[in-house]
Amino acid sequence: MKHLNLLILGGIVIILSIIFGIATIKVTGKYLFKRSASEMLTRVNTQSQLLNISRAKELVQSDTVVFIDIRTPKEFVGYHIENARNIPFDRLLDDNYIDILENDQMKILYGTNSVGSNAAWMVLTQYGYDKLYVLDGGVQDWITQVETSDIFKGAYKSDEAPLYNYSEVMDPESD
Amino acid sequence: MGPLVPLQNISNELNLLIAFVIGLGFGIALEQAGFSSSRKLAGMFYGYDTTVLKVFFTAAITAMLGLIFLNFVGLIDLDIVYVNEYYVYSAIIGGIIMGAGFIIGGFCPGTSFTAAAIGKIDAMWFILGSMIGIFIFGETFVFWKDLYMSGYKGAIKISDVLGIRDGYFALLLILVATLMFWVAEMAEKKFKREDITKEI
Amino acid sequence: MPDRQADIYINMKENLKQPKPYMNPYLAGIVLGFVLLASFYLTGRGLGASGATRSVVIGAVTSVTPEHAENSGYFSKYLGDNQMKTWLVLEIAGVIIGGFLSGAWAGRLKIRVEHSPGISKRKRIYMATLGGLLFGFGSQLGRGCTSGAALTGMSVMSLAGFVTMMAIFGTAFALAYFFRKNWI
Amino acid sequence: MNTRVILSIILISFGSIAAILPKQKTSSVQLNADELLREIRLETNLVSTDELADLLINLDPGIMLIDVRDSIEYSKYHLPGAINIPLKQLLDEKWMPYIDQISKKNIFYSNGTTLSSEAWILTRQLGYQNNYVLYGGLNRWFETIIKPSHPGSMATSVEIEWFNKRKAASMYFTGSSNATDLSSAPALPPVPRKKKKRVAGGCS
Repeated sequence: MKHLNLLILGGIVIILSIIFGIATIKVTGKYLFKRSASEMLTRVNTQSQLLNISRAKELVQSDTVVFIDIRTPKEFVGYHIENARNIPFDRLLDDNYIDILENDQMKILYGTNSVGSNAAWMVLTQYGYDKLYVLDGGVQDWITQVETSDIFKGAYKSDEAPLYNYSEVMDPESD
Repeated sequence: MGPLVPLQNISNELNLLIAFVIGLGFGIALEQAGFSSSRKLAGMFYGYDTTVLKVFFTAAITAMLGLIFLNFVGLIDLDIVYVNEYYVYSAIIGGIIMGAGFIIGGFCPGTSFTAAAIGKIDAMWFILGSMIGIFIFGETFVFWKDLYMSGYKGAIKISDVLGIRDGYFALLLILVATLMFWVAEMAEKKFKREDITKEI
Repeated sequence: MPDRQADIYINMKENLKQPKPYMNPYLAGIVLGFVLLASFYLTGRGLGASGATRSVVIGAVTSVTPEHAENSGYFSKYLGDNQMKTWLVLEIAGVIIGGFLSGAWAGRLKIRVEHSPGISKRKRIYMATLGGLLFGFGSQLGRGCTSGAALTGMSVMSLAGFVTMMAIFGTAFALAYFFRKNWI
Repeated sequence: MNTRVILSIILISFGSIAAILPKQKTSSVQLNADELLREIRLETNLVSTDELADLLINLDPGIMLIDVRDSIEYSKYHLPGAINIPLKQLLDEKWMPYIDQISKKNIFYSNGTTLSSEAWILTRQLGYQNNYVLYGGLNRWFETIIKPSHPGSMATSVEIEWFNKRKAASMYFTGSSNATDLSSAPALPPVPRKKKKRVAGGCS
């Protein structure tokens, strides 16, 4: 019995050694960031990546602009902006799409709203891609602003626009 | 890159299956170690059987080293692994109450389940008792709430407190543990009780 | 020679009745450590036990008086869709089946109350219930029991794990003298 | 040799290897675009307004609200107990003890989700953790918690329940007595600039 224990112990040690052996084969880093956080912060502060819908509408027919839909393929099939290409958000960095992203054209990312596409913009810019823009408001606002007839057109509101006068709601007696 | 469940989008059903399989391993390890016997567990505190100490520290050290190596290989992201949050007073007072429960009841929750599985009636009563204990805690939570929440220190690691690297701390713990194993085996010889060790 | 053969035969019969010996504690510790490591690698969390008991308690309370569970400051924190389908409950189901299989393999299955000759069965059961009560209470206050807080906490080098572990074993050692009749 | 001696030798040698292994790579080095993308997709960084309401009502000591809007907007209105770190100054040295720390769960918020998630991505790129984003920001906070709208007569019992819960929370936050002592200026976090952990699940 004692010898059996020693045998098992030895086996475990060998397994651990093999694991340690693999440890020395270091996986080289892929997808490393190419822009630093402070560089990103200056870009974020200008908010110049946000493209409003009326500007984007003018660019739809242009050959030098490509729209990138980051929603799921199912949503893409359901509705998408004319001539848009589909790159689902979780596969942004796939090799299949490199040709679209590395292209020198102006690229406009859009999603359901601008939150997801803005995140996509940040990841791709950190990773080193250029000439990327975000459609402010996303498909939701695109439909109300562009596709629907004039009667349904709502006033455009950016994601960061306050919907309420917060302090007044909290303290109605103040004025 | 692990841990797999939070990082690789594993479905809930598979996660529960993993839970079951890990539980199987846990149960077999506990039973094989002899933790299904309350007298073997309590032997720790009288020196006649120090299995608890040996198993407990060997397991913790094995897992600790395993985590360090897996992290080095890049197989596991230690920042996602759960680290218990430290609430000073509830940890100490809870620990003291559990210690009293351990010496009186002779089990801890995990071992009571394996003991009940092989037909120990006292273990079944222990489980019933712990259910009552949890129920009492839940019902009287208003009285303990302040204590439960006080002294929050965050999910803090002992190596951070000591200001040393994880690896150094692991080595330190191993040295302490080997010393304790040696003392434990001496104690087992000194306090040996044939009559008890044959029964359990 | 025949005598010796008979001896061996008798020994074999004895061996069949005797349960198999326990695993070497160090080896058992390594096996347990690997189970724990597998749990970390697969799920990012360690092992636990008292959480499953709590799920059962909450499930019971909810089925009797749902409003009460909802209003309870503590139980309401853990109310989910199905208390019996949580990670820890499944894990403990595995523990019970694993313990049973291992006990069956080693020939340790036997319905009995294990107690020292110093105390009666009845007293042992009282003690076990009282111990369980304290352990259940303490595990909720201390956010985990020996497996969840102490063992798992130690292997991720959590300060909370070490403090809980030392509090448990320190108290048990300190009180050992008063309960020696129960165990020796 | 007995098992203990062998085990001791093995453990000590492995321990020595563990001790001489290079310092574990911090996430700032390890994190790459692929992993960041996955974290965003899994949405583990999002905190819903209902979760936040629960945390605030329970006076959870483990959270720190960070308003990333500019100081004018902050001075007009901010959530109880929130501190102001305008996004423009996010990476200033003086804010490091707040955004790179181990003791509290930071929740970034702005009017919507854009600015706060930008702040989160920037801190995550640097490898800091313990930071979260209030999904929907103040707009959603007011929509769901402060001025919850009744789900209507066709609502299911679950929806009604949600509404009642939110209504109760709304009473709590608009009641003047609580608002004053909650909004006192929070102190600096006690443990600055250390690596910290993300919670993945409890075992208690």
